[in-house]
Amino acid sequence: MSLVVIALIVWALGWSLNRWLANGPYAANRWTGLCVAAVFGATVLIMWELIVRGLGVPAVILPPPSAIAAAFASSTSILWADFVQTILKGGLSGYVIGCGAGFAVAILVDRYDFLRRGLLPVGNFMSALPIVGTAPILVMWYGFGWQSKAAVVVLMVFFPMLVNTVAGLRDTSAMQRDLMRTYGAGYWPTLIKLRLPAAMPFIFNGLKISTTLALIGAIVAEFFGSPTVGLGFRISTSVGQLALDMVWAAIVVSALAGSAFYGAVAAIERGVTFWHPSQRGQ
Amino acid sequence: DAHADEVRLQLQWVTQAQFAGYYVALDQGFYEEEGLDVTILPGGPDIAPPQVLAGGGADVMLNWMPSALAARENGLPVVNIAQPFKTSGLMLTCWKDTGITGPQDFVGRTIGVWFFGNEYPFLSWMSQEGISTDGGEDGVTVLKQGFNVDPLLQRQADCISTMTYNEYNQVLSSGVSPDELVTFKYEDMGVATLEDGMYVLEENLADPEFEDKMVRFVRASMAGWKWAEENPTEAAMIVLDYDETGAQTEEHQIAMMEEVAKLTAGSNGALDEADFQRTVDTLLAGGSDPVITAQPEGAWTSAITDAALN
Amino acid sequence: MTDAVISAQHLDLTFQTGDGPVHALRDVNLTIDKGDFVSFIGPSGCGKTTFLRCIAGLETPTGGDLTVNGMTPDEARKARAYGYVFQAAGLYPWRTIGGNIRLPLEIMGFSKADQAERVKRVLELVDLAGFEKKYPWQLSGGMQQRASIARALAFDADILLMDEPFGALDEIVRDHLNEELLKLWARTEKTIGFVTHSIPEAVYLSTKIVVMSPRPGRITDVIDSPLPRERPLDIRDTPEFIAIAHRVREGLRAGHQED
Amino acid sequence: MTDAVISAQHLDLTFQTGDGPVHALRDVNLTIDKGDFVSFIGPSGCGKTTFLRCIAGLETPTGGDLTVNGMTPDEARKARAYGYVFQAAGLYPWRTIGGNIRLPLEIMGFSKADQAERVKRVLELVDLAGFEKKYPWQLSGGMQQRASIARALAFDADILLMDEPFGALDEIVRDHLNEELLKLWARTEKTIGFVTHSIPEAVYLSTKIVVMSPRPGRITDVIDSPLPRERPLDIRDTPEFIAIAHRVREGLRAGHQED
Amino acid sequence: MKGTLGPVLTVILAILAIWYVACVPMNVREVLSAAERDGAVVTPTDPVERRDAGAVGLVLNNTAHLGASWSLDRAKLPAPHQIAVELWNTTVVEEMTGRRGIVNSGSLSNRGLVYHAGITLWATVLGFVIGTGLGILLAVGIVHSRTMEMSVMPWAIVSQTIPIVALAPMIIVVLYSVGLQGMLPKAVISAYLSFFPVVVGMVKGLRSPDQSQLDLMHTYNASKSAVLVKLRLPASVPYLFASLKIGIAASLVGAIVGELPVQQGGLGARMLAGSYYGQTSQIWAALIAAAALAALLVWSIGALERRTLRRMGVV
Ligand SMILES: Nc1ncnc2c1ncn2[C@@H]1O[C@H](COP(=O)(O)OP(=O)(O)OP(=O)(O)O)[C@@H](O)[C@H]1O
Ligand SMILES: Nc1ncnc2c1ncn2[C@@H]1O[C@H](COP(=O)(O)OP(=O)(O)OP(=O)(O)O)[C@@H](O)[C@H]1O
Ligand SMILES: Cc1ncc(C[n+]2csc(CCO)c2C)c(N)n1
Ligand SMILES: [Mg+2]
Ligand SMILES: [Mg+2]
Repeated sequence: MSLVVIALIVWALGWSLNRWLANGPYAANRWTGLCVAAVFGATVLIMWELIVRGLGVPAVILPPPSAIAAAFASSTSILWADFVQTILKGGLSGYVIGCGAGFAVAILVDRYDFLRRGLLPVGNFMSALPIVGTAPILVMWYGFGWQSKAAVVVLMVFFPMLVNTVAGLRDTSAMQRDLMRTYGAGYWPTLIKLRLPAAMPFIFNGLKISTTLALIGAIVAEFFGSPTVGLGFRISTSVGQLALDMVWAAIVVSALAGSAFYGAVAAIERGVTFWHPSQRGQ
Repeated sequence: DAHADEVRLQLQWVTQAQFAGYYVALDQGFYEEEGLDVTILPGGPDIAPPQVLAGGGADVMLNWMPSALAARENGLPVVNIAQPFKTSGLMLTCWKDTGITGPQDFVGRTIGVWFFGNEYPFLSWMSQEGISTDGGEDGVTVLKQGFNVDPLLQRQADCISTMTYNEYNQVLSSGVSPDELVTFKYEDMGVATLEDGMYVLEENLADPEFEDKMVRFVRASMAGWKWAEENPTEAAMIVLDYDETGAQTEEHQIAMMEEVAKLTAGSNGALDEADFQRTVDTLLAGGSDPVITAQPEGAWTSAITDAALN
Repeated sequence: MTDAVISAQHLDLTFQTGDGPVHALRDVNLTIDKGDFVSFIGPSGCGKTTFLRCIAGLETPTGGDLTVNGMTPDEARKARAYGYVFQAAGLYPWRTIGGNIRLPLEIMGFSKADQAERVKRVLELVDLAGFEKKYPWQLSGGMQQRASIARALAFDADILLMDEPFGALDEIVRDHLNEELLKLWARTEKTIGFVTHSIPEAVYLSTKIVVMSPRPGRITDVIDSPLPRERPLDIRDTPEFIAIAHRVREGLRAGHQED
Repeated sequence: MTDAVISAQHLDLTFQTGDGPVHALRDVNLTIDKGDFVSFIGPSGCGKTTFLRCIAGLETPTGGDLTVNGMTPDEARKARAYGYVFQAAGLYPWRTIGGNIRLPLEIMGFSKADQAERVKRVLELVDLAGFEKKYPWQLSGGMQQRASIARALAFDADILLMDEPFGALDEIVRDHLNEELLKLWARTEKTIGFVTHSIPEAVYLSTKIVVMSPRPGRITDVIDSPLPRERPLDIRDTPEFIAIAHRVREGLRAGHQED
Repeated sequence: MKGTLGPVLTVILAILAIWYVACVPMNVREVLSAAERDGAVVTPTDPVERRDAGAVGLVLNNTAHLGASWSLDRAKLPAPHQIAVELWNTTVVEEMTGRRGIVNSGSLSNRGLVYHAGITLWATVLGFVIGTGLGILLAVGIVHSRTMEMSVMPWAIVSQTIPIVALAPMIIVVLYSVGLQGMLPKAVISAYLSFFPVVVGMVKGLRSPDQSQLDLMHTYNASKSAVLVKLRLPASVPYLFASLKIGIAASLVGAIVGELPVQQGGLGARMLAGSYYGQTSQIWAALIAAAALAALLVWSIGALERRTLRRMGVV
């Protein structure tokens, strides 16, 4: 019980430190944001550790962070193989194919208004198909390997990408389009010189949403059949073996990979859409 | 009545005739007669009964012994209090046209296996046969099999795990004739492990009140099983009544009940020490990567069944 | 009418909208000669923009005749007969100032060398040499507007159409740009169509002031300016200037009172 | 200085920004008497808005003294000493015109009956009676701006601060609103601080014109207008008017040339 | 809305046509195996060879034996009409004639989709309400406290990379252990999924008033709560609804995911049962029911949005 009290004290300390950081003299510093988030994260971890120990929560229900860290450290090679299988093979290839297809179809849909009016509502309906239903079907179609995971990811990211790109391609002001018309510019110059650049913020929005979807899709699809490697396989098998520390280690891998993936796309976005007001602010 | 003792039973799979005994006991009032108010919690994919037990979500769970013993080694002291299933229903089912005739032919093949704590019998078997399961050229490629027999039908695997009472029937009912298949029952291969035992937490057993409750529970459950063996059709219908998903079919459940009856037939609920030892030996024989590393102590008790059955 | 660069006869335009038709232009007759600087002034919604867009071939009249350089406006547009400057600078933010000015040149297929040369020349013309590599948002509003004029000048069309190009700028900057625009006009001898809300601006710049009134949009007065072509800024305090301004204001007020 | 409603002495304000400090106001000295109509004019970025915001207690000066009704600006703000009108009407689109005018009254805790009475009165004052139930988007820009003035008048502060209230409107509507504003000022005898970009507007409205220049923002000229309080619109064509306008323009130009 | 009906119908017809055609190669191996069992001679005769042969090649070599492509029981890809029949049977027919149908038993049949859609719907709505409520509260906190924003916001983003869907079974077991059963565990997963879009949208919405709108409040010396009630909340309504539409769809996914491990009814359980018994048309029917439910929910939010915005006068 005393551990729980300590946990509450840690919380109070962490929070007041953050208050000071966020509102004090260093508030404007670039690194303060990172610090505050790190302090918050550390506080939560310490509290977790203390409360789990203090209340004697069984390790098969919720292991303490120290045990998770230990499991992570001692199984790096297994987790690396899982990472390669799920994220690189399943997730990334699906992401590339799905986003690419979404983009290409968006261009088509944008070109032919008939398609836009016909495809978008139907696509909207189909995007509501939950993956937990489609994943078993795709595993049946594409086998147990990473291909079926990629297929699930393709299905998940296709529509967000399509919708965002279509919205982006239409996000030019009448004046910007008229300017092109005063030059007597046809479809392709207008697309390449105006609409695509203008669509970039939307396209990247789609790409960013798709990162987390890709990750989740690839992992969840492994629940419906997989080879004996992969983050989803690891999570589900380790739950069955009551190796909860390993489950959480796999979750950490997925969170790290997801954050890195998201961060990478966001970094590219900053490079490509440097001109957009939302990027200029920072 | 209001004074009935509550017992929550965690199944290890969805409501089906595999668990007919318990539903019959519930439906026919056997539990009530013992003064028990029993709640049956259906399981499902990725629900780990030991975890539910550990979290206090259930009082008794059904589990395969390899999984239970592994949980014990992982620091969750579960104890077998009764073993209604005498015989193992687990087998590998292969296409005959792949040319597989025995375990020696598995090398280079793709085999579907249930994981989630159910992989231990297969891994033990393979290591006894000296076949690697790491997917190399000289070993078998293992797939984490989903919940159905599609991998076999789609020929994504050469062999898959099936239960005599369930998945095998599903293969047949999809139009495949038994002649097209080769089956390897773990029972016949000498690597059978005990399935569907009742387990409780060791610490709970220390409480005489709990122990008494379990005695009554096991007694009523076994009565349910015997009733089910004698009236398979009615038992199947009872199971159907309790199936909330409405997914089960009459025909399939009756067939399942008939097969399950064969597995429970040899048991009055008491665990046969020889069966236990055979299971443990199989698991210990796991070669480089045994499922359990030491002879388990106190992993089962006859106290409950002794009290229940006299 | 030998010199008529733009000629409108009985021009009519009705927009079909959800709330029924909007009669934006009615029976508009106007001739603009080569080298003219014509301002269009009128209250909001009187059809100034619409008329300019008709000339540019961006809007199709529903009645009457309109020729630009003797062609239909659409042909003229495809022949790249004019440069168009919008109210807001409307520079593409992902392109540098240089890149923005290069945009029409790329589309029209000028050679790389020619492009560079023209960009340099028009940047000097609008006094923005040295800003080629900057992005639009790094420049003040006035500089952006100059860049957009440069963009319209880069491919050397004979006609320059400007729709309230200085509407968003403050008076001082506006004065300055007006002066510059006059110089540029003198140097290049282009024909300019210029939409504005500001009476002093219209009077200061134009050789011809077209006063319009709304609902439906039509021309109520066309004033040929007696002011000399050479105009220092303080010409605005002269009686001639004030007299013209007065006439314009009266014309506007008359149009306004009707509704 | 008995009547000074607003008094600034050696006012200084420096913003700390990412790109280093911006000196927005330097050594600003000004006294505004009760009943004055004071216009602030100057090029973009000269600190007009900043000065008005200082008076309103929305910005804190980094040096010098500033009193409003003898209090600090912040005290004056809390005492609800002034009404503030922003450049855009800034009506809340989810409230009707009446609801928008009621907003300050709700916040300041006026009784329901009092609220209704005041809304009615100010709507009449700005000539919008009958529009209470309309939503802002159902009104023209000029009407919206009048509503926003009504909102600032509703709680009857003695001071009215207006930051380019008519900047977004066209000249004719603007003329009209200027006339109305003068009448309102005459009727209510409020003290008005008014920011504008337009020389004619400043000259037409004010009893005192404050000319400012940028980098750092300071006052370069304060002109006490000799024009009578009663001003028809065509006073703008009189020589006195033109003379003042000229002086203002020169003041502005001087400030501009420096940089 | 105007002018979409024609194109939508066209697209649907095109999809159906492609679907029917696709059934042939997708199902060709099962079709040929069945034909072979019935005594037909198919090429190649060896099923292992067939496994490795291309589907199109098989179709072309066995054109005479493809009749069963659209009527297989365990089709890899069931034909649209098979799904339609399944939908019809598990809704209308089951309720009208089934032993447990509403006609014979007075309550909805657990073999019918309506019953399961209902179960899923309630968990969805409950989770959605919880998630939305918490999301709005957190957004209000974030907007008012810099500390909260800087501490919580980055982790809220990281939390979205955790495959919560994969953890659903564990979460449910953990909730079991604190005594939560039935609808609530599903609702918790729903809430988790719908929470994030609401936070993001509401933070944006609560911050959407521009400086002059805030300054106006400041000139009235308005309290924080007055600013929240009279300015920030009304201004955030359009953002809220945009997030709610995403949130309710996410909520539905959460409920379905929560139903997988606990086979106690709901569309999720239905899908899994379909998969478990190889009843592909049952999966498809449940999938379509889920998508229709999602469409209905999003539409309802949209209708609510239109009504609210109209009441607020914002067109
Ligand atoms: N694309 C359009 N569809 C329907 N109505 C239009 C369209 N464009 C303009 N209008 C209407 O036509 C009339 C004239 O518009 P126009 O933009 O030409 O006015 P303007 O004189 O340029 O006004 P402003 O000074 O405000 O720019 C207005 O009533 C306007 O609402
Ligand atoms: N909050 C702020 N932070 C930093 N700099 C500011 C801030 N507000 C204004 N400034 C700077 O202070 C100077 C004066 O700005 P201010 O808005 O008062 O000018 P203004 O005269 O109102 O201009 P405009 O006519 O364009 O409205 C400008 O250089 C502006 O960029
Ligand atoms: C995820 C998961 N996969 C397999 C099993 C193994 N299993 C134990 S009993 C049973 C039913 C057989 O008809 C099955 C499949 C499980 N429990 N959970
Ligand atoms: Mg216009
Ligand atoms: Mg300003």
